[in-house]
Amino acid sequence: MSTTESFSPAHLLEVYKKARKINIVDERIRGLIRSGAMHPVYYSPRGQEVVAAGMGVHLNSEDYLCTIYRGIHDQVAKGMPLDVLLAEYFMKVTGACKGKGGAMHITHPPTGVMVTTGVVGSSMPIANGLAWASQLKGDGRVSVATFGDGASNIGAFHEALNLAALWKLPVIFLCQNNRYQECTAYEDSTPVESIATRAVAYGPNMAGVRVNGNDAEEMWTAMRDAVARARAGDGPTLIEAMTFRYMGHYFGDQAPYIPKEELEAEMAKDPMITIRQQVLDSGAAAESDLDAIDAEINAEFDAAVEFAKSSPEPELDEVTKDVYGAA
Amino acid sequence: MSTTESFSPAHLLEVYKKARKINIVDERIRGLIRSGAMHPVYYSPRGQEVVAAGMGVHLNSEDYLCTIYRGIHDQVAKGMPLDVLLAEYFMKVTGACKGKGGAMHITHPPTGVMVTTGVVGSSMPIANGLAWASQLKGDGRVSVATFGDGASNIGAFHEALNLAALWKLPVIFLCQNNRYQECTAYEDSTPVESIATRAVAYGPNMAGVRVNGNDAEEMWTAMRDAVARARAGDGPTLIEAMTFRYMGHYFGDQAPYIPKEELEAEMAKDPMITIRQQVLDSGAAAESDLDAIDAEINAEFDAAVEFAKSSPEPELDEVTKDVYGAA
Amino acid sequence: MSDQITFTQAYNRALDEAMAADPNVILLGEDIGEKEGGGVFKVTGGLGPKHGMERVRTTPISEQAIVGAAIGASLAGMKPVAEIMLMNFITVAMDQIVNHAAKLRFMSGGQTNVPITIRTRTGAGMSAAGQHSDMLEAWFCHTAGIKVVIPSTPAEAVGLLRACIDDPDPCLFIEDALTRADKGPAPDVANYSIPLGKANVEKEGTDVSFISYGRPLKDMRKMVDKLEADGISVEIVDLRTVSPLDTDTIVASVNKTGRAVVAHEAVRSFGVGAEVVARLQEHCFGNLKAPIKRVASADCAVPFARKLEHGAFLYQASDIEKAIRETLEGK
Amino acid sequence: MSDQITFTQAYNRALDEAMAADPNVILLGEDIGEKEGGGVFKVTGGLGPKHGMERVRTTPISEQAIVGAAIGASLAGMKPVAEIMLMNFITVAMDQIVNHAAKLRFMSGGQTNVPITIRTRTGAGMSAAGQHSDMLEAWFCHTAGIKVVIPSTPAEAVGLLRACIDDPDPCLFIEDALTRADKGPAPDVANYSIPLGKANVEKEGTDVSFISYGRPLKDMRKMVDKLEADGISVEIVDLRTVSPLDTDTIVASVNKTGRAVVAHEAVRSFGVGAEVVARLQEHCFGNLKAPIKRVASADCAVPFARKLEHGAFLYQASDIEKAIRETLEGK
Ligand SMILES: Cc1ncc(C[n+]2csc(CCOP(=O)(O)OP(=O)(O)O)c2C)c(N)n1
Ligand SMILES: Cc1ncc(C[n+]2csc(CCOP(=O)(O)OP(=O)(O)O)c2C)c(N)n1
Ligand SMILES: [Mg+2]
Ligand SMILES: [Mg+2]
Repeated sequence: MSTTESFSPAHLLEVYKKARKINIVDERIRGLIRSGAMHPVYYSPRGQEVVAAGMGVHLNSEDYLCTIYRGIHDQVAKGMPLDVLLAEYFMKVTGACKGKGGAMHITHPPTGVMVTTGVVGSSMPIANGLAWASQLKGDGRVSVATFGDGASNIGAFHEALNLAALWKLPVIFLCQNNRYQECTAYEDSTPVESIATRAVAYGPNMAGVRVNGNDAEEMWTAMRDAVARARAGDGPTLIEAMTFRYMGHYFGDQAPYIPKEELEAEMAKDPMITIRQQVLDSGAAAESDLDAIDAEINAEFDAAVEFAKSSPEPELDEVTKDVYGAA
Repeated sequence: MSTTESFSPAHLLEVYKKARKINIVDERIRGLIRSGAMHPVYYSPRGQEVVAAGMGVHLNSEDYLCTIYRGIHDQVAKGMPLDVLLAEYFMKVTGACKGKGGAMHITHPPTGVMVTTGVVGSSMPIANGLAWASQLKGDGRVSVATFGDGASNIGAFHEALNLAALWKLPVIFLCQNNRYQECTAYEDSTPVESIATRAVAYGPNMAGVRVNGNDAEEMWTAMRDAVARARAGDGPTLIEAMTFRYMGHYFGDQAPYIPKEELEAEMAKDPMITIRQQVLDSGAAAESDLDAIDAEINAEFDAAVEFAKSSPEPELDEVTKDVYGAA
Repeated sequence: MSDQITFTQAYNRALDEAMAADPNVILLGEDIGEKEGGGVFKVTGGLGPKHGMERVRTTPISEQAIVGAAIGASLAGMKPVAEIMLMNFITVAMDQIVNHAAKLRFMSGGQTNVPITIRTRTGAGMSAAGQHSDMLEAWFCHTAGIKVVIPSTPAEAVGLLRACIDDPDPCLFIEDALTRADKGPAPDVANYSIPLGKANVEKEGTDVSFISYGRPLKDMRKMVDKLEADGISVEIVDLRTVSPLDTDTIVASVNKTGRAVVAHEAVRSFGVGAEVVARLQEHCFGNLKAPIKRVASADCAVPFARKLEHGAFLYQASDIEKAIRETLEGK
Repeated sequence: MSDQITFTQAYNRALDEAMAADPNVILLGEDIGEKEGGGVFKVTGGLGPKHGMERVRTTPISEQAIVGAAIGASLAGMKPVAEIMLMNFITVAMDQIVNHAAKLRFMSGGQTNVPITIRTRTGAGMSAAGQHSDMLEAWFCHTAGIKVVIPSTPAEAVGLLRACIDDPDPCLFIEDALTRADKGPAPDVANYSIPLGKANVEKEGTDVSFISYGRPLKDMRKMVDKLEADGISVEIVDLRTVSPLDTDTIVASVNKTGRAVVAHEAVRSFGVGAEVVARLQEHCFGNLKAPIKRVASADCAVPFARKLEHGAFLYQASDIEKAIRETLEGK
């Protein structure tokens, strides 16, 4: 995709499709947890769908993704199939990680989901390494590290961005600023108004941009530019995508620490409602088309749940496997 | 000292006295090592005397210092007596640390030398804690963390500056940018032109300033402002003091990695020669006064060496002491 | 000891009493402030309003900065208690803990000391998988200068945490996440404290010494009567302070019983159990009637699937019983 | 094995041969590039010009970024060798090593693996004091998924480092700073490699098994003839790979000799020696004629003063001899 190509209704629909898939997958997973059908520790991406979708549409399966515990939106946006994803949530041996890694450590190399970390900040140094390999091989791949606003205060963020800028790596640091880090508000942990500002600390090689991540066109455009920049060998980009976390930190978190007014104001700007209307207004699709999209997603999800439920659990001796490989 | 007070010949002389003391101590320690009289791993501050002196004159013994392996200039500037300092270098039980910490870990609470670390970046998080204690007690003390240009690329730097800005701590981060980090040149590790720029990443609470650390007035003024800011509770300051490392990384390092032209150009700007001339020109002191200063310093050094040499070595059972205290 | 309290309440009580007793006791960590709800595990709730909001500080996600701030403040006379939310995240702060907190007293020749307490939490069994469940106490036991403390009852939690806070050296206090809501009798005295460095023979026995700390003790307490009924008299030794290890107490116990089973939740290889076994065979060699047995978890990352985590990774209570019975058969 | 090479030359040779054999082998670390002189210990000198400057990258002082970059590159098929200048600085990178490098194969259910080698250097005896001398291998031995390898001769250094680079899993390769200039015979074959996970019985003996790795083996080699002359036949077992530990070889040796002395430079408590002792007493209990002895350094930070470092902190060669003689007296 060329840098100059601009956002069209067709692009909007592409973003919508991914965002909607994330949205349905998340809603249904929470439904399964509520019903007691599965028991993962779950970090809902509700409210951040468009950020991940706007990222995903610019990447192909060869590109690399390093995401975090709150990562199912990124994984789905990257194209990961739902069957092995759900089977992992269901703790089955047919899961992407044989039930050994779990929801917080989803890995799926065929779609470029290389690492899902549960440690704040740790996706970034690893994404650098993937990008370094691409730079050496000249394979034109882009690596994306996603992380939250809170992760921008940990040492790994600084070391990773510094090295990426120094080596001009084809990597994108996508900060999903959802205003909270567990129970702590942004302003109670981060003394700078915008995380994108921090790009300045790494010199001209590091681009820094802040966008409304819940706006399809803004998010799509920022990623378009960052990907083009990376593929062209012009260096890394720090994208601060402003968004919000509707469901608290983990499943079950009532988020009493979020002021009622703030939550209501954010809820009123639900990106899924907005983008749906935008798609209809743009003429890219009609109600009936969107229903068809939902039907297709739900069908894949139904099949995935069926696959997961009917799959066997791992055998006990799995704890002795994959500790070391055969030398 | 009030923020408004401006640099006078008297101040220049104060800075000179400390710088000259550092200079003589360093020269003579290198002489002792060459002569085989002592065997510490030694990181000479030659070329950075004025930076430390310009810091020291603004601090009193209650203020806290956390410095690094290359720290003797900071320790002397902070007012540490030479006898216990040298006895430590001589591995004697009368040394500040009983010969157990050594040159890289000099500690002397009476003069506020709280920590000397051998780990790059680690002086900063600890200085925050000292400053936090002062903030809670309201004791008006200032904490200073000194470190090198290379340390600005490690995670601890980022975490420490972020917390200091968030909590508006009375701390000063004094980066002594001597252009090299062991054998690596600044531009080969740091993609940003000025480290002071990095203050921007921590918002308005963090002041950032770059000065010619080898210029007495510039260094004195930057520290004056940073100390005043800290004591007033207005927050931390990141000072990038530009200087140069004349003697390589450690004693014996021939520094082949430094281009000949660069080294010569820097040597031609020796801050000790410059400040001496400035003092004479300012009329603050005459040649004879400066000779008297030298004599006084040399006398203290002679006595310190005598004290150290005549002191006993630690007993072997010292390894069982100071591991834990008496609960 | 009358009314029952949970481990979480016990930690809160120790902090509350310590803060009341000494104005220099201050708390820092992620989400621990009142505005944030007193920590994700609610241990610090109410302490800010009661003792001063300034004394309970929520931090950014910066473990190096957290531990460094605790160290620095302690050098200035404060008694900081830092919370590292989960033990796997302590990996980010190892330099501050090992190179600095544990060594400053020694490296300064005793001029300074670092009276900090690092509270952290961990343990498998909650499907939290590979990066949220590790028991890493052995690393710190291998580090001179820091004390490692692990309670196994709410009362111990109160007394040992208080002792850590009052101690002049850095202490790593490890809380079990899985059993944090378990209840036990509360100490009926205020400012209850238990001396560090002393193991506790909580039940005398004649046939075999069961030496452990933390979670496995809870399993043993449940099975000890059954074993007695089968004629097996178990002496239960609760280490309480894992390091420095109370060699005298464990050696005296095993010299008496001639048999020992050592158990911990951490993975088996190169764990704390190995040191206990090594010291016992050094000091009790002639009195040993059977090999000392170790019960521990499997040498792998903590798996996600419940079946694997509970059925194959974690040590089993049945492993403990089996080990006890086998050692009596001289196996 | 004809001509003599130093340990430093051995490391350089293994890297050189590995880079020639596999274009995916790349190096990163502080000061390691040609412009910087090939590392402060000169191990990587000449490799950039010979194999491509792009393959030998000097990094900023950022251990987390260094290890993370190695991990990421390895996930994309490269074989990175990262240098952590001194082992105490590895404390900064523990999260990347322990939570990620060691666990990604397991957590991904075998979909990915992390074939990286982390070369680091340490050891007391150079007056480098408390933050530049620690032997921390026990931490990594307690971490499943990473291999810990320590050579004791230049030839081993060549063969073991090469094996680490070729291995499909993360390997921590620890170099002794003090003896880096010591010489020994060079392997006379190219691409010399020594299998990981196998201990080497380098000298057979009948009276006592001396089990060690790294520096203490050098002491034993000097005293073994003297002991033989005194009628003490020592079997020398060089672990080579400290973890995973080759239980079979050490158990076979001790079942034969009935006695063992385990030695390492790291501090004594909760060190590697404890695990060796624990496994031996589990498997050789009935055959042990005397308590297994441990020789190790003192439980404190490494002191600066030569007198303390060499005379009181470090294990003494004489401690090894004393332990050997005492165990024969059944002590
Ligand atoms: C190093 C580390 N410290 C603490 C934690 C515990 N923790 C998990 S998520 C989280 C908040 C992260 O907030 P943010 O980076 O904004 O991401 P978000 O959850 O909002 O997507 C914390 C503190 C962790 N996982 N890793
Ligand atoms: C965490 C860590 N990594 C590496 C080292 C090894 N090391 C010691 S000094 C040094 C260079 C530091 O350069 P700089 O920060 O500019 O300070 P300078 O020595 O120039 O004063 C390095 C890499 C260390 N001490 N700590
Ligand atoms: Mg967030
Ligand atoms: Mg420098």
